[in-house]
Order: sequence, then C-alpha cells, then structure tokens
Amino acid sequence: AAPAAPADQAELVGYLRQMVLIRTFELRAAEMYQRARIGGYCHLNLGEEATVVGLAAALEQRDFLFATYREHGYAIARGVSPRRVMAELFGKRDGVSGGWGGSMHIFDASVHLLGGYGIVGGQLPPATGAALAVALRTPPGSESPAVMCLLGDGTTNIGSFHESLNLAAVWRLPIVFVVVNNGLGMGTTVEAASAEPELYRRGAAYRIPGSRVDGDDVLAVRDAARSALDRARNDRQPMLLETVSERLRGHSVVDPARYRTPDEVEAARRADPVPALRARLVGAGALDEAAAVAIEADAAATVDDAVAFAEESPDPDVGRLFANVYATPVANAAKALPGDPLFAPGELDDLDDLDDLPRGA
Amino acid sequence: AAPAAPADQAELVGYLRQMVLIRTFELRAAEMYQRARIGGYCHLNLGEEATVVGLAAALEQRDFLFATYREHGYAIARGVSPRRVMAELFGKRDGVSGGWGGSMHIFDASVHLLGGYGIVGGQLPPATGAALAVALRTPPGSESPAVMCLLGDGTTNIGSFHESLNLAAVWRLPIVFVVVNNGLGMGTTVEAASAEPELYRRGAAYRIPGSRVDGDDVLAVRDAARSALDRARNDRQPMLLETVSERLRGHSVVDPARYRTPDEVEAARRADPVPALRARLVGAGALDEAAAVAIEADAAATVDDAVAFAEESPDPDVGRLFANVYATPVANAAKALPGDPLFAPGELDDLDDLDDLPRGA
Amino acid sequence: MAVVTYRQALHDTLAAEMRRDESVLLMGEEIGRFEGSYKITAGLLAEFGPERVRDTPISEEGFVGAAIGAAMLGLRPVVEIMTINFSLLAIDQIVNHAAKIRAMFGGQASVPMVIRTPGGGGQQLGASHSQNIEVFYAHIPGLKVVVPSTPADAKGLLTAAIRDDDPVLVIENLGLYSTKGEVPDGEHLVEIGRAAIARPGEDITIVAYSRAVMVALAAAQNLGRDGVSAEVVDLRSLRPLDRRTVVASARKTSRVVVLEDDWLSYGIGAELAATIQEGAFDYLDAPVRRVAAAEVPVPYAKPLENAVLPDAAALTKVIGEMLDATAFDR
Amino acid sequence: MAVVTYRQALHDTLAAEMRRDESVLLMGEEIGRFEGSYKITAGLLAEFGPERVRDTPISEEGFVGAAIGAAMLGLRPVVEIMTINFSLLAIDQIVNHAAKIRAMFGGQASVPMVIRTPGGGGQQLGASHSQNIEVFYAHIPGLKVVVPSTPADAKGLLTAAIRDDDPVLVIENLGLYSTKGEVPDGEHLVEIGRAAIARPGEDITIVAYSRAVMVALAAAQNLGRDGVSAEVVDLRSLRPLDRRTVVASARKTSRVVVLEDDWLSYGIGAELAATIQEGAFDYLDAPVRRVAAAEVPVPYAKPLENAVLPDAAALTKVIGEMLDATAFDR
Ligand SMILES: Cc1ncc(C[n+]2csc(CCOP(=O)(O)OP(=O)(O)O)c2C)c(N)n1
Ligand SMILES: Cc1ncc(C[n+]2csc(CCOP(=O)(O)OP(=O)(O)O)c2C)c(N)n1
Ligand SMILES: [Mg+2]
Ligand SMILES: [Mg+2]
Repeated sequence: AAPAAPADQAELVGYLRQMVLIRTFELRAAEMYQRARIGGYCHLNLGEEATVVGLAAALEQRDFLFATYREHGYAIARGVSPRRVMAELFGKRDGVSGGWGGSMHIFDASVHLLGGYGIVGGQLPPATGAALAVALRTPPGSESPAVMCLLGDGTTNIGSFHESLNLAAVWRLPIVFVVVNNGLGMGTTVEAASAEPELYRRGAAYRIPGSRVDGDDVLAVRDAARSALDRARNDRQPMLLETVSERLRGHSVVDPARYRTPDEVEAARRADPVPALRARLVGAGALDEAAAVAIEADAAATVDDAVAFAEESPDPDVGRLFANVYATPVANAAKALPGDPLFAPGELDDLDDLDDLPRGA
Repeated sequence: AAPAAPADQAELVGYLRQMVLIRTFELRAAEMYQRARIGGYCHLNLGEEATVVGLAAALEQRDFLFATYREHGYAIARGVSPRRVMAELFGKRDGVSGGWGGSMHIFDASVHLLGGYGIVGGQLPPATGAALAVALRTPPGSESPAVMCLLGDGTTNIGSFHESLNLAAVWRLPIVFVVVNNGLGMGTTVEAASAEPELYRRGAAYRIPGSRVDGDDVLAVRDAARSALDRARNDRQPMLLETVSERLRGHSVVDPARYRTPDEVEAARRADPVPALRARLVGAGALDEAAAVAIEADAAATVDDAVAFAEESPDPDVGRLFANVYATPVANAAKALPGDPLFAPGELDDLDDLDDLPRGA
Repeated sequence: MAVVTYRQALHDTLAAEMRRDESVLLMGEEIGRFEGSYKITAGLLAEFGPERVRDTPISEEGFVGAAIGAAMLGLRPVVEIMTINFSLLAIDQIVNHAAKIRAMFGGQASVPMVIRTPGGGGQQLGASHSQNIEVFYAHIPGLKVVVPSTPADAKGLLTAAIRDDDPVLVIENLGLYSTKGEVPDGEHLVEIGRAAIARPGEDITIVAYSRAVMVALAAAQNLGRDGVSAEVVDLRSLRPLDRRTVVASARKTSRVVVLEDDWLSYGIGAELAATIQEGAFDYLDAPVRRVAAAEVPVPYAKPLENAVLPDAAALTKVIGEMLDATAFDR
Repeated sequence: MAVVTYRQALHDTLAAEMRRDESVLLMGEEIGRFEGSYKITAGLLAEFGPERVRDTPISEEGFVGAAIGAAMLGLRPVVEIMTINFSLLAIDQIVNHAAKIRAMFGGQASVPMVIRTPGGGGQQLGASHSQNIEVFYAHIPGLKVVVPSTPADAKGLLTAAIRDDDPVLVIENLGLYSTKGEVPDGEHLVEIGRAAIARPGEDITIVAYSRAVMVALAAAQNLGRDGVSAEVVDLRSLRPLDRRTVVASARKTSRVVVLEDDWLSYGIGAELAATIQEGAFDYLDAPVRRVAAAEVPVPYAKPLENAVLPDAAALTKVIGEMLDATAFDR
C-alpha cells in the first residue's frame, strides 16, 4: 500500500486498535469454545480484520448492516460491547441476542446491526427489503441511510444472490452487497464453485457496478465501501464490492482444514493484516513498540473483561421461553413444554356441563 | 432476412408446413378450451412458431429437450403425434402423458421430450442434471447428445436460473439454455423484471457465451441453435441462446391481455412469423398460392383428426389411480380414496387374538 | 351488510387497510398492471401507485424475503404468492427467517408482514399446481396461519393479519374466490386463533376449514333433512389452533369427522384427531374419521381429479357409517 | 456382525453401493475435499474420484434438481443436503418435481434418487439449524421417507433406498452419528414401509423414530426395573407408514405414547395418534399422548434448548401419568 498521510496515520492507529481487539476476541472465542463455554457452530473473523474494520468505518450510524454467521468482529466494530457479544456466545441473558441466537445470530437494533444469519444467502433478500423500506421513506441524497449486506464468496452461487441483486437493481435500492472473498466456502475454492471467479463481475447480470479491493488494506476497504455507499445513497444505485482476504483458520472452530496445503496455510499467514498494519505503523513511526504493546494489552484486558462478564451473566430465564415467539399476543398460542398434556388438568372442566346436553346415541 | 438458397427454399417449405400445423393446432386448442374440452391453464405458442420449428430442427434425435408449460408446438415439432397432444389436453387415456399432465406437462420419452414443467424455472436444474448424465456416459464430440432447456424471459429472474447456469458451467455440461423472449412474463415486460434486459448477456456471470437471434426467422434460429448445440457436444461448453419473438395473444387462453396497448398488439401482429414466411416463399416462387392453401388444408385436416381422436379416446382409468405413484412397489403404500376408513373392514381382524394377551390394566 | 364475493372482500380489505395505514404496501407477481392472477388486486395500482402496489419479477424467494426486511424496518408488506405451490420457492424465507427472526434475535425485531396465497385443487391444474400444503406452515412456531372460509372472514382475518405485528399467512382458496356472502360494513376484525361454530348441531361434528367448510355446511343441511343435526366447526386459524372449541364440540356431539382438502397422512386432520382423542377421550362414541384427498400427485384429467379430492358424497358416506356404527336413531 | 457407528454404517454402505453399481454417484456440498460436513463421505473421493463424488457449489435447489434430471436418465444419485434445514432451499425440486414426475407424466419416467440429510436439535445450533421438519416430506405422495435409528438400519434402509427406483429421503440425525451398534455383514436390506418392534412389552407402547427410539429404549429399560413392560415401536419409515404394526401394538398394550423430536402441533405424532384412535378405538385405556418439542424457534442457550426438546424425563413422566390414570398395578 502507498504511504499514508499523517491524518491517515492517526486514523490507522485507531483501526489497528479495533483490528487487534477483534483478533484478540476471536482467539479467545476459539479458546472458550474448546473449553465448552461456547456451543454450536462458531465462525471467526481471523484474517478478515482489516475488512471488518474498513467496512465498519465506511458505515454511517444511520446505515443498516446485515451480516453472515461470521460476524463477531462486525458487531464489535459497529459498536456492540465485546461483553455482550461474548455473553451471547456463552448463551447468557446479557448476550446481545438474549442468549437465543448464539455465535451465528448477533443482532443489535440500537447499532443498526440487523443480524447475523446462518442460512447461506438468507440475509440477502431481507437486506434488499430493508433497502426498499429506506427508499420508500427517505429521499436519495447524502443524508439518506443505506444498507450494507455482507456475504461470502461461496454465497454468490445460491439463488437468493441472483434474485436479490436483480430486485435491488430493478427497484434502484440503496444497498451495497459486499462479497467477503476469503478464497473458500468451507473447503471449496472460489474457482471450483463459481464459474465466474472474479466475483465482482457478477454484478454485470444486473448492470450493477462491481469492484474488487484488497481486503487486507483497511483504508482501501473503507474508501471503496464509502464510495459504493455514497452511490447507493445518492443515486439509488445498488453496488457490488468484493474484498479479498484470507481465512487464517478452518471454516469454523472445529474445522482442522486438512484440505489446505502447507503452502496455502503459509501464504495465508503471510497475508495476515494485523501484524502487517502493526509493522507498517511502527515502521512509519506512527506508533512505537510500547504503544503497540499497549494496544495489545488493552485488547487483552477488554476481552478478559468480556469473558468475566459473560461468565457472570445469568442463564436466560426458562420461564420466558414463550415470551418472544410473537410480538402480538394471540389466543390459544402453544405454550406446552415437552410432556405436558394438551390440556392442563381442569382446563376443560367448564366444558363438562355440555356433556349434559342431549347426545346423539 | 436475406434471400434463401434453393436448397433452403425446400427446407423452408417444410418448416412452413410445421409452423402452420402448430398455428392451426394452437388456435384449435384455444377453441377447445372455450368449449370446455380442455381445462386448467393452457398456454399457446402463437407467435413463437418460427422459434419452435427452428429449435426443433436444430435438435438431433439423440438430444434431450426440457420445455416449459408452453410446449404443445415443441412436442409436435419433435415428432409427437398431434393426436396424442390433443388427447392430453383433453385429459384422455391416449394423451401423451396418459391424461395425468394436461397442457403444461407434455412428456414423451420416445422422442426425448422430457417434459413441460409448470413451475417457473423448475425445469432448469433437472435439465442440467440430464446434461450431467450425458457427460458422464458419453465422450464429448459430434456424436454426443446434448440437452436443450427452454425458458421464458421472465424466468431469467428466478434463483434456479442462476444456480443451473453456474452448475452447468462449473461442471462443463453439454447443455444449451434457450431463453424464448416474447417480451412478457404474463403482463410484465422484460425491462420491468430484468435489470439486464439484454438477457443473453446474463451468461457473463458464468462465462457462458450468449447470443441473441431473431425468433421470427426460422433459419436463423435453427442455425444459432445448431452452433450452440455443437459447442455443447464438442467442447462441453454450456451456451445461452436468446430468441426474440412476440406473443400474439394473452399469457394463457383466459388472459385478455388488457395491459397491452393497441399499438403493441398491432406490432405483435405485424411480426407474425407464419404469414411472413408464407408470403416470402410465395413471393420467391418457392410456393404457389395453391400449394400454400394445401399446406393450410393439410394442417386443418390433421388437427381435425387430432380433435376427433381426442374426443373418442376414453377417460383414464380411475382404477389405476395409484399405479404410477411409485416405480418400486412398497409395503403399506397409501391407497385410500376420500372417505375410506384407514383400515378396510376386517383388515385388522387377525390382530384381535392379541387382545387376549395380558393387558396392563 | 353487503353481499359480495370472497374475491371482492379481499380486494376491499386491502384497499381499506392501505387507505388507513400508509405503511401497508403490496408486493407480488402480476398484482399491478396485470391486476392479479386471480384479480384480487384489480384497480389498486391505479389508486395507490407503483410504489405501494409493487409488481415483482418472478423471484418468490427474493420478494418474500424483501418483505421480511421491509417489515423489520416497520413497513407492513402484504405479499401475494400466486398460489401456495409456488410458496415452496420462498419457504426458506418464511420458515427459516420470518418465523424465527423475532425469537432468534431475542425479541429485538418483529416482522409485521402478511403472505396471501391461495391453495386448492379441483381446477385441473395438475400435480404441481393443485396442492394444499398448509400443514407445512401450520407446523411452524413463530408463524400465524389463517384460513378464511367466507367473504366475511376473508375481510375479518385479513384485516387482523395486516394489523398483527407477526408474520401471518392468509391461505385463501381458488375454489372460494367467486363464492358470495354477507360482509359486515366498516371495520371488521376476526380474532386470530379462534375457531367458530359455523352451524350448531347435536349429533355429529364436522371440523373443516377454508373451502371444506362450504362443503360441510351443504352436507349438514342435507343431513338436517334426514333428521341428523350436524355441527360444523370452522377452524379459521390453523396456528394457533383453537383446540378448546374443537374439543367442546366433540364432547357435545360425541362423534367427529374432519373434512380437509389436503392429503390424509400427516395432514391437518391428523392434528385434529389427535387433539380430540386426547381432549374428549371419554366422550367419543366412535373414532374420529378423516375425509381427505387420496394420496397421489393430483392428476389433470377431470374424472381422476374428482376421484382424488374429497367431496360432499364422501363426507356424507362417512357420516352415515359413523351414525350406523354408533346406533344413531334416525 | 461388527459394532460400528451410525456414521460408519452410512459411509460403508455408500462405498459398497458405489462399488456394486457404477450408476450410483454422490453429490453435495463439501462431501469430497472436505470429507463431508459430518464426515460421512470421508475417503470416498479418494476411492471413487471427483466424477462420482461430486462437490457442488452452495446451490441446494440446483444440485438437488440436477440429481433429479440425472436420475431421469438412469443414474442413481445420492445427494447429501448438509442438514434438513437447508432442504427448504431445495424443497420445490423435491416436492414439486421429484415427487411428481412419475405420476404427472403418466408413468413414463422414474426418479431413482436418494436424498440423505440429518435432522436433529440439541446441538446448540440455534433456531434455523435445529429443526425436525420431516413431516414436510412425510406428507407428500410420491416420496418415500425413512428414518433409521440404528447403525444396522442406517445400512439396511440406505441400501434399500439406493436400490429403489423412487425418490427416497433418508433422514439421519445429528444426535445419532456417533452412536454405535451391531451391523450385519454383507448385503443387508431393510424393507421400506415397515416398522419394527425395537423392544417387546405388554403394558404400554412407545412409538418413536430416529433418535427418539434410543431415548425410548433407555426409558423402557428403566421402566422395566419398576416392573413396567414397555414396548417400543420404531417406525423406520414415515412414508409409507406402517399403520398396522403401530395399531397391533396399541391393541396389545392399550396405552400409547409417542416420542418425537419435532414440534407437537401437526407433527409426526399427530398422524400416529389419529391412526391409533381409529385402529384401536375400543382397545385404548387412555388417550394417546405425545411427547414432542415445545413450540418455539429452538433457542441457542443450553438451558433453554434443554427445556424445549423432549427427553427421557418427560417421557417417563407421561408414562407414569398414563399408568396412574389407568390404574396400572405396579
Ligand atoms: C443454505 C445453506 N447451505 C449450506 C450451509 C452450510 N454452510 C455454512 S457456511 C458455508 C460456506 C459459505 O462460504 P462463504 O460464502 O464463502 O462464506 P465464509 O464461510 O467463507 O465466510 C456453508 C456451505 C448453510 N449454512 N446454508
Ligand atoms: C415459481 C412460479 N412462480 C410463478 C408462476 C406463475 N407463472 C406462470 S407463467 C409465468 C410467467 C413466465 O414468463 P416467461 O418466463 O417470460 O414465460 P412465458 O410465459 O412468456 O413463455 C408466471 C409468473 C409459476 N408458474 N411458477
Ligand atoms: Mg468464503
Ligand atoms: Mg415471456
């Protein structure tokens, strides 16, 4: 990357701080998973930190973000407290989704993070619809909100990708689809799965402008995302942005990624954006080693605190199991626990007078 | 169109014959629908005859064709007797699908017509899979079969289009997807529905070569389809071909198409390929008026015969209602008619000895 | 009270709700320029314009999912899926998203959307276009599913659905669109989650929903002439299911038959029979019987289709058998 | 007889059938290079190569539909859908195409394909990844649906499914993959459409399938110590459903409880209760009870998930209630 201007240097230090926090958080999440504090599937942003921070930096508060199941870092970068993210991973009451969602389903309405989604491609149509709501309610222009919808490289092959991009383009919606290309969908390479492996070109089928950016370069990501968001807000032109980075570990915490060659693993390690940015800033004199270490120590303390918070947080209340099934209460809603009879003892007793009515037989 | 060579002239007369037959058949089908001989939905090839005949002419016997619900003409052009097509529309036992499918579900294994399909886009994945079976069983080359899969313009917006083209390209399958663009999906224009309205360009997202041809020009259609099929057979290169023609009437027999302006209707009428080809051949001296009238009379006679055959054909046998649910018979398959008890009287009598066994209470 | 068709009742309700609340918008294939495949939305494009009467490409998954996202931001989309058969293209969005979003995200979001879609066979549309697969949706927590059988209920349930903050499927029926009935003027809501006694009776209960209610009522009337007093329970909602009303009727009459247009095995009637045998075990004089469709892909040819679909004759036959078996004194 | 895991039994069966019949091929996401999301297909890519162990893009509708077309031309594809939750992306191809093609085209084509997919909750995968929606497929004529509960049945039913000329869903279970059991050597087929008595008993019948059979057997064993003889019926197939075996057991024991992992309303157990009350009306001492999942989107947090899913304790509680209510003499 080109040498950064001094103003950028300060910003970059801030970005490094966030990247280090996410890195630390994710490594700790992996550890907590191994220690059975976290269950289910757990997908990490390791290797994707520059992309996470660059994209989040481009978003305005009023913008809406739809994410995938690989979203811890996005939540943190968007402003959710690491405590509440960790508590969610732990399945605790103070988790950002109340312990109901887990790693794949981080949602925080207050920061306009409208969810991580576990069904591949599932987030694209709702994100498109959110952009429709924005378009119907606010005029285009620099003050308009926009929607950013994240997806993985492998997700460009599912039907909802096609339908959503087409809808967004036909309806001219303020949305930026960001393909976070980490080279793999689980163990499948982009080339094996996508007949057009230059994924940003796939916008052509909808006349959606596409571009590709180095996902390890936080400023490049931020700037590309900003300009895409601007076109979305101002011109109601949906955009397709591809960021290219590497996945440092397996698909999820439990995947040993044996399908990768040592060379591939080594290449990924070499591309790691976190030490790279650190080295760059230290090299440029924007940061001395002590300050860099302090950033790392801060991150470790923040994550320690998040883990302690998550440990302490109580379990969700089993008594509120049915509280969030519906927003509008409704008669006869099912509330039985396994093994409950259909009718509580006595519940039908008042019907018994009916039994005195004349019967057919 | 450029003046045709004499050899082509003879061929063209043959094509005209087929086009006139299809035209006559379809008009009669509309009439039979009004007279309640035909039920359900009924979609006609009116205006699409040059495309139908051109595509069918390009297919080799060994090739497989997957069609939409708008497929009567394709069945006839592929060699199914008009009698058996009409009998299917009438829901009769001699119908090509035994009266089970109706207008939307014409299937004839013997001519490799592997079905009309009523779910928009539903035929694309199976057609892709048929091409996979071909690819696994026969080497590429001019003797290889290929698959042709028809779809409408509106169908390019559904997810299965994307998934199927991508699969075909990733796996390099011998298949030609033909978008029969008649300008409308029901009442929706191509421009309103497809963000890239030059539909043949949509292959770009899969590196599938696309081309567009005048669907009113039977020779152009045939030649474009042939060359696409050849690339599919020889190079295992899936192809995308778009034919452009007009829909002369409503979406289906019952649609008065009030959403079209008189100008649009008039433009469609002017593009009608059947009188155009007739006039061209008469004008070029390849056909005299008497011969042209004879072609029309032959078609009328053939369709009269088809209608008479369909009228005479018996109803499907209600006693064979369950005969085709499964290919492999299976224990306890459901065979009850509405109102039948779950167990025929006496069916469980042999269980009653069990009643003598010790009971819990 | 005007007498209007079920179609008209739906149409008028959509128009009224759109006038009342500008966050209501319609989305679906061919609902605007084409005026609706079954003409429910005829004229609405002219009144409300293309922003609120939004023709979509053929992208069921896309536009149903888009409605979810729009609803999450506070719009109240009413989506038309042309027939319930095509809902299978969108079912991931309905079941894995609309139904889950509220609970899965800890109650932070709601999805106030309606999906209108007709089921129904008997139109010679062939196997893939003649299904009654409401049980797919009825099975799913987080959804509400209503099945109006009359124009009045079409109005009342659709109104309630639009004003509800959860995803509600309004399952209409091709065979009902042209039926007529009295519809209350002005505001009319029917509570979601409650069944109705469509006809009171003493000797046998017929439980039905949607089109089957009409068949049941006709059969009940005929039975009345033979001195059999049949009660007809119209479920109105499949989820939540008003088990109490069903069981009350079963306890009263001691004989129950379910009439349903879907396939017998694992259909709606299975839940009813299961519910009744648990709630009215000591009251039943005979097992609950189900009159449902034969378990084959629905054929095109009319005589075959007729053989497959349940009708008044099958219902009446079963009722006769039940009365005989329980020594009913006619 | 070797003792192997359910996973191994599936793996070995796939390998054996591929060796036996070269028209058998595997398709699915991550089945090759990644060795299968749940490692069922580990090693098969190496043995059979990428043509027959075909990794697919993430395109459930596309590759399930492609399997249909390949089957129509005589291949015998065995498709893996990573979990049953994702089958909703492909359900149009399964329900509107695979299930219909034979009948709708008058018997001219058959679709000899298998879809393997695991259901099952209890893994903390959250609402959209923890479903048991087998009833969607069990409801559909034209499909066959099997639900093996043991390694032996995994082998026997999968073998039968692969050799069957119709579309067969083999619904596996995340909670069973690592369970062990004896598996017959050599050729072993289990007939589709027949249930089995997994444990004979006299006092009460527990009807179950898939993972629930293991829970039922464990509960039955405990009950045995208390002098209660419980019979366990393992359905093995959901479609066709072996009603006769279920009813025979019900008539024998006169008390029936269904244990199922899906949601209660409109679940598999509803059909069983409906069937039993019709087939064993005069034999039952108490209503059929169902022990099923609570009707909420399945939560992530373990205590919540535990509260939602049925278990041996709930089953045992219900059995106790039934025995008490019917004055069973312990
Ligand atoms: C519809 C669906 N199919 C399959 C899966 C299983 N699955 C989860 S993540 C994943 C790979 C996605 O790859 P990509 O889009 O590149 O995202 P990444 O995980 O690399 O961030 C798959 C196949 C799923 N969750 N949903
Ligand atoms: C999944 C699905 N959605 C909607 C429909 C209803 N429908 C039938 S044909 C059609 C229009 C198709 O247009 P196009 O692809 O252009 O084909 P054409 O009818 O013009 O030949 C629609 C929307 C359907 N059959 N299937
Ligand atoms: Mg990826
Ligand atoms: Mg068209």
